[in-house]
Amino acid sequence: MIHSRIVRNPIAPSEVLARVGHPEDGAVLLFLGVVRDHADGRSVTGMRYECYEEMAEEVLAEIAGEAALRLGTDRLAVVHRVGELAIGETSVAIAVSSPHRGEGYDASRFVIEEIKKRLPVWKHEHYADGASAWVEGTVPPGTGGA
Amino acid sequence: MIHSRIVRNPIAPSEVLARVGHPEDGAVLLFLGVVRDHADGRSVTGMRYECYEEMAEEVLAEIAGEAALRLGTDRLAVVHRVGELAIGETSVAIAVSSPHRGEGYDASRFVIEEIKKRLPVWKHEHYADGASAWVEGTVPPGTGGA
Amino acid sequence: MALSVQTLFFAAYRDLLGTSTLDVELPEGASVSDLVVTLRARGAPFDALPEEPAVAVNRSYAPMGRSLAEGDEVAFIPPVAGG
Amino acid sequence: MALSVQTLFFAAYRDLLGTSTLDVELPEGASVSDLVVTLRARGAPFDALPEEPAVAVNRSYAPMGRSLAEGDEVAFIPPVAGG
Repeated sequence: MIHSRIVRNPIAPSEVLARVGHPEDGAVLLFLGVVRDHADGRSVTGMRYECYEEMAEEVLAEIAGEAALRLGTDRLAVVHRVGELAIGETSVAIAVSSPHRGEGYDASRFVIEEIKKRLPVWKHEHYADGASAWVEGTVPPGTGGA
Repeated sequence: MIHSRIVRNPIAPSEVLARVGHPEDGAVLLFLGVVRDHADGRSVTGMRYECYEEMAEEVLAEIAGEAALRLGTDRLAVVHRVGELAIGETSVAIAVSSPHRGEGYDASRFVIEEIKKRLPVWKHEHYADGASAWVEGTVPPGTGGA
Repeated sequence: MALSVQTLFFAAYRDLLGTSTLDVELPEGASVSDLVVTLRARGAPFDALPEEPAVAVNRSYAPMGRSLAEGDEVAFIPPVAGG
Repeated sequence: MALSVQTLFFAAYRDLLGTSTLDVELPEGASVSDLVVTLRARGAPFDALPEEPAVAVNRSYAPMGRSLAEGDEVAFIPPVAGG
């Protein structure tokens, strides 16, 4: 069963991983996006993720559905967290499983790339010097002057 | 610290995952190879993995070292199990972490592809009809008539 | 005849305008483009919105030429940065 | 002068020969290729070994032309299938 969800509580990678797997599947892949301690050479102390929640749920489900077609199975789970995150905390977890590994790598990568292109989520970085700023993002396809 | 090991006991994916990660890293990837219930249309009930243990340890360490160069970090762990495995059991686990995801996907994929090309391991498949056979494999580069 | 849409502003746009939502009256047949022109015409801080911002109409991304209808939810989407 | 090497057989090769190891005497200067010829000359079941099998000498893959030395460990490696 395809699972996609925007959450506010910490992500447990093992729970996301447990949503996939099947006797037919020979390959399982788990991707974790994690808040790191630097960005463009600046020291980062934390990150606030904000989202357009109702739309983000819809877009994430759409991405998951498209990825499942590439994967060839419905064993796909993607969870994106929003709110205040500390360094090392997981912001996104993507688990997939499939009979063969090629489709798994492809579908996993597709989900994270599409999230970055079109999921209505924004990050506010907190820097070690006390400043903070919105992370420069990507204009979603099919909008504005694009 | 790069970790590579041939093991006989069940692999705990969470333990392999716990070997990677760093405050600098924004991407973590875990690949699991799992025994599946079919091969070339035949129903499979289990698998025995055999290896040339001393050499397999050396080759696995070599593959891990080459992958770490691609990854750009030493946060890489790969464990390959041998012995008798049941359907759904993990035969190989590969965990990597790195500042950016591109290197992570690339290094993870490299490890599994190289394992299949040159790790001296063989699989004996047990079929539902009681028969069993060695799985057709790959001639390692730099050998024989190659 | 006029139509009323609900606009939503997120992240940097919300910070810029100091509000996350605003109801806007537009003439019948107005497009996303007309909405943007109307907002920017209010002067500061609205004139700092891009001339061609990304928007979603009723939670789907839409081009500037998209026609608006009574009650539409029009979200102004700054460049996204999930993951 | 002669040299002695220890051969190892794995998986399908071990099943074929019914043994996982064998000490083989070869003339000084012998190569992997000479070892294979010597073994295959023993007749069944050895003649079912490939003419150009993959081998590892002292745990490193080696081509057919590789010279052998006293005490080398020469493993016959059937096509590998890890993962």
